[in-house]
Amino acid sequence: MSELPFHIYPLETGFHGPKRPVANPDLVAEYNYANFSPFKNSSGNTDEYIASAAKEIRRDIIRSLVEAKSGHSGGPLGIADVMAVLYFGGVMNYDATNPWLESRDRFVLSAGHMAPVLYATLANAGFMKKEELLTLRKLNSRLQGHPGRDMGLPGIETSTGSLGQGMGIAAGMALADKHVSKNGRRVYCITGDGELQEGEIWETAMFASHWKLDNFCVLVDRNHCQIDGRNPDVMEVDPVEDKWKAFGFHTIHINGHSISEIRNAYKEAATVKEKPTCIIAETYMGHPISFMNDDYRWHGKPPNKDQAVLALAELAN
Amino acid sequence: MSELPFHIYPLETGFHGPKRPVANPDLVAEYNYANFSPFKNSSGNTDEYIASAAKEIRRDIIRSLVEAKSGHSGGPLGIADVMAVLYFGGVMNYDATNPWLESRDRFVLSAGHMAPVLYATLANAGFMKKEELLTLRKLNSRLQGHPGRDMGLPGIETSTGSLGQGMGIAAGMALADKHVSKNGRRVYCITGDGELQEGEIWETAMFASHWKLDNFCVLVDRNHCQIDGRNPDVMEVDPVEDKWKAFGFHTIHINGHSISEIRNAYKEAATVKEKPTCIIAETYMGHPISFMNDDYRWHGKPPNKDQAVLALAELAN
Amino acid sequence: MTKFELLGKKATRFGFGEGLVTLGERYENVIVLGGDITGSVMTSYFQEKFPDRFFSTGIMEATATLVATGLALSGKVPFFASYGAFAACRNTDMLRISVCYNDANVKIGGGHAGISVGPDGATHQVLEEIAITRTLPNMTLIVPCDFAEAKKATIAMGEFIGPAYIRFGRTDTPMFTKDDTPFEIGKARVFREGNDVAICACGPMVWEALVAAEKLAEEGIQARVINVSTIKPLDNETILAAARECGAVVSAEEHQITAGLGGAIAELLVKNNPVPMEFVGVNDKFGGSGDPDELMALFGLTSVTIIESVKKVIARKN
Amino acid sequence: MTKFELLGKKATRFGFGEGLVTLGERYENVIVLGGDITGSVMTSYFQEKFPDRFFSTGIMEATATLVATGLALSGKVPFFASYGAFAACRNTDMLRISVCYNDANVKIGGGHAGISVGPDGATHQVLEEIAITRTLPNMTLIVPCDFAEAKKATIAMGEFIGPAYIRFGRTDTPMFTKDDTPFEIGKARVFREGNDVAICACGPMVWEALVAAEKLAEEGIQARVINVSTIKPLDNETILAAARECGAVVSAEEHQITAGLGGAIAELLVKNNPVPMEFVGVNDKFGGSGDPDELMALFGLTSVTIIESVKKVIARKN
Ligand SMILES: Cc1ncc(C[n+]2csc(CCOP(=O)(O)OP(=O)(O)O)c2C)c(N)n1
Ligand SMILES: Cc1ncc(C[n+]2csc(CCOP(=O)(O)OP(=O)(O)O)c2C)c(N)n1
Ligand SMILES: [Mg+2]
Ligand SMILES: [Mg+2]
Repeated sequence: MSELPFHIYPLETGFHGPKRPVANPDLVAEYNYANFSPFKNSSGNTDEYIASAAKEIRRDIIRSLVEAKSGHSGGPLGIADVMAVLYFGGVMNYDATNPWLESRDRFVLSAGHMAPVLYATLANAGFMKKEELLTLRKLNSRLQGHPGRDMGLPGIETSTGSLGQGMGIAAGMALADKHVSKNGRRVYCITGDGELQEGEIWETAMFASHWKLDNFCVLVDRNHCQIDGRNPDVMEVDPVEDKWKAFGFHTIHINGHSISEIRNAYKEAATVKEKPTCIIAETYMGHPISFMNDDYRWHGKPPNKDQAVLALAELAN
Repeated sequence: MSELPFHIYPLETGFHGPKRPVANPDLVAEYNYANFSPFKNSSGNTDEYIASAAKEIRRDIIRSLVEAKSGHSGGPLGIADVMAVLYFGGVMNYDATNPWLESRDRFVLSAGHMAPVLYATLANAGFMKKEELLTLRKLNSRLQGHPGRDMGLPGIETSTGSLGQGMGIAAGMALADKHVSKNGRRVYCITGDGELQEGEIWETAMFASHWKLDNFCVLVDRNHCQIDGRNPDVMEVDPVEDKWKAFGFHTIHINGHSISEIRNAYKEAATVKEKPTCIIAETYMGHPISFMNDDYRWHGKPPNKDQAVLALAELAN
Repeated sequence: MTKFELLGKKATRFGFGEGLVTLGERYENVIVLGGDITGSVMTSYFQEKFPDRFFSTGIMEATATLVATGLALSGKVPFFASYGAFAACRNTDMLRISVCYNDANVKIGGGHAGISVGPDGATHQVLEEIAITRTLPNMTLIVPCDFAEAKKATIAMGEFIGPAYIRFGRTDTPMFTKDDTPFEIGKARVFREGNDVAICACGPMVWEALVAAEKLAEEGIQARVINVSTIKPLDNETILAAARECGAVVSAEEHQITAGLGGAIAELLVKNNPVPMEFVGVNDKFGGSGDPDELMALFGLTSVTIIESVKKVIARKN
Repeated sequence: MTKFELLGKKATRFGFGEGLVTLGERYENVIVLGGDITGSVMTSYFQEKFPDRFFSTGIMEATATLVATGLALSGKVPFFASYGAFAACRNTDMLRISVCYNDANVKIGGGHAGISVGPDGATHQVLEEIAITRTLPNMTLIVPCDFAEAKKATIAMGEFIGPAYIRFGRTDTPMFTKDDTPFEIGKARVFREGNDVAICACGPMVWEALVAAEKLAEEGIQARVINVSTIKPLDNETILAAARECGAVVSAEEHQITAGLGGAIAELLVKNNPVPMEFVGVNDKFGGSGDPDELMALFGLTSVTIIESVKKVIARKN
């Protein structure tokens, strides 16, 4: 018996015309991107090291968004600490120099609109040149408004952008790893809390616990905000933890801006057997930028030039 | 400010050609349908009276299915006691002689494949001549395989058959009644337990509790069976009650074959404020027919002639 | 016939939003359901004026469609709006069985139509929902050409009884129809006379067609421009008359050419009067990020492509 | 060319089920997802032989499609099958964004196609999914004509890389192709020669077309019968050759005539060689309960209607 051939990564069917966008050279110089060397991924890294990575991720989110002139600020800034732990705290197993390595753990950003934080994290991990961040949302950029697998960007495992879908794809990957390939890979997924209103989230939760996917770890970005307002004003999602418990998940409720709590949560998740884990991370949208923090109106807005200057100043070491 | 005109009931667009099917006259005679007089709907009815109605509903399910030669036996037989209480225990407010009366409570069978029990109940309540039950699933019958509003059958509020949809429609009716018309109408809905695997059930649950639809009462036919087997062998749905609680419902867990427990549950539901209610009714698929009881293989099968004779014998007073 | 002039630019979604307000003022049983992008599909206008008749559903397009069905079956006239990618694709089964099979008086607004959405990229640029909605029995499908028509169409679909879907865009596009420009569900309008070729367009492509026609006139080609703002039911009479009198047709839509407006017209033509036809639209591809104008040019959704197609199809006239 | 004979009757769903088993025997990375109707869409065959590679999803067609996507992105070749009403409509957004935009190697089996489903009624009789799936970029759409072809098509779609959807039926329909009848994705086959008219059919309507052709031959009309078993990508060459040589086309499908196989052919014809065409299919209506033969006759999905349409279209030749 043989294996059917398949071609998965990288896929490069998405280019609409030959020209790729180029980053503004003045900004590349200003941000000193040329001399940047990637952060390391190790469980030995100190919380301070990871916090510094998170700060740099946030700076890059601001830089890419102000240049893009459209896109989502709030969610990406709020989840930066979690992303820093995933990629630089030794949680996820990957090799940025060999991005499609079979043995890599998988990461799926189910809330695809948070793409800027994923791109910034990948750049800071060395999956791409940092200057490419300045092509966000431009024609033919590998950095699409929502992650597009068709652009072949290393580290993008799947297209997302329609809420509620990424988690199901991630569960499918976890199923393949645990019950088919039995390869020990783990699958990490991040969803928004407004995203929990989509029924596919609960279908997938039921599916993942039925199949005992203990290699599957979902983190909910619990910022209590969505586009039209705070969750309870749009559609109440609480009690969030009870829901996940009732759907068979092991749950961990943490402060999503505490590097140590995030690290411990992912450590704990890795030890849970026969159950998938859901980490509910309390965050603030737009954190820690003073004029964005906990304000839903920053869900889908980029900073303008002045706001970017202020934000970057607040993020200076 | 005026009201936009609308035409809702009855809709009669579904007939494919003029001829309506006719019931087999021998059977009409054999079942003595001509002399039948409908059961009454009253909270004063005794449990025995309601039980006798349930038994007659079950007989009619068998009679219509054996004549149809296709259709679902298990679910309909299992939920007959609940249907009898709804229609003959004074729970639902309706007038079979004036079926589209504005003030009527609404009933939605979300698990549309259970249509035979709905038709049998409606006939026993006087919404149609009993002999029409013998036209089930035949060309141009008002008794479609799954409820079809386009056939204009009195008592059919909406088409159902795609699992997970009816409950959302019912919630929309409850929203109209509680928050728009403020008319005091109540909306009753029945779902299957396999149906709980569809995400729209949980979307609707979240929606109904967000809008505090205390005029909305869902009953889950908890027979632990679906087409391919028992729920846990196909897709685990437990802990069912925890799920509904976590989604903001008042829950009542009962024996779905105890007339008194069903009556009390619906009484309790009517008193709950600011929350929708979910009654989890433990039932047996195919109950009480000896060779069907609790056997998932009867989900979608009709009895053959011999089996029908046996079943009707078991259901004789 | 008076020539259409450019009156400025405004997205069709604003016409939808204003139309809802007019309906709300006129009729007490008009209800709006919001899907957490109310400020983007402009149901926010209705929400501000009629908070008691606006209900937030959160992000659950399938259930919002079902709730709308329940409202309709209770005598209300519910509108649910989201991006077309979710208002036509996330809830297709609901549209088919609960809305259309029920023949329920549900109105769906689908925004972010086409690649003119821009930087959000392919996921949000819906190019398939004309095909999806027009194949459903009992469905009425409207694609207004500009702001003013979007407003009229929204009011008309509310006053009309039956399932209906309206498609509108995110980006500001030319305004060229006026308050007195007639609109009627099921009626396609000739916006420019001509007998050499008929350009049947919908949405913002109608303006592109008018621009193309002007340029073609300079070369002595008189193009008839038809605004097919109702795609289902299609105005067979007007389109067949054009086919008969012009002998060639070009369709133009911000949608896959597979099974869209062009497909509807092709079905009509071969069944009644087979004349050569060319299709302007997206050629079986997904969109991508970029700014709207760049994308429209790159995907060939401009007067330039229409002109090329017109010349191609005229050359094919025996 | 050898004449096709009736070899008995068997539903195409059994061919799908057997094809899956063959794939399972050949390839260890073929996976099947069951949606609680496995005994009806015949994924039960695979389940019995390869329980370790069969995963039950319960009743959640949207998520099953997403899980299949995840499996595909992990190097598996997943098949998910349900009734077409749910395998193409309940998960349309998932097919569009997760499967097709991802270009994920996901295979969907859609059963209970058409009104030949019978007594279950309209909800289960899907007549719209050809339109829905063919408008999606990157999608391949196969509609086998009988049991043997369904088996070949299933194996072929497994061995081919890319998103694919196969449509099959519940009710026993004529078997007439043999193990050695060639099948190739993207290739339409001429099943009967003739130059007076071309009947382009898919699914069980191919047999009806062959029956119609025999009757027409008695009246001196030689109809070419083409089995269009791949609707996307369409075999333009074979169909255009038929249009050129026959000068008239009739489409026959157990689907809405709006945007279905007929629509795909109409789009091809007007763009290349506009010839008269007639459509045999369901005319923008929902189905209903009844037994399959009654329904097929009532909805005009028989050789009788094909014969009428052939005469109509021949009369329309220049
Ligand atoms: C299926 C679907 N519906 C609607 C949208 C539009 N949308 C994008 S983000 C968003 C809000 C999501 O809220 P949440 O998950 O809490 O993310 P946050 O606002 O916190 O970043 C919505 C409605 C979408 N992308 N997909
Ligand atoms: C959306 C959808 N998917 C699949 C089906 C096919 N189907 C009909 S009934 C059924 C099983 C439902 O199980 P449950 O709700 O427990 O009903 P029961 O078997 O107990 O009668 C399925 C899968 C359907 N009708 N709708
Ligand atoms: Mg949020
Ligand atoms: Mg059950």
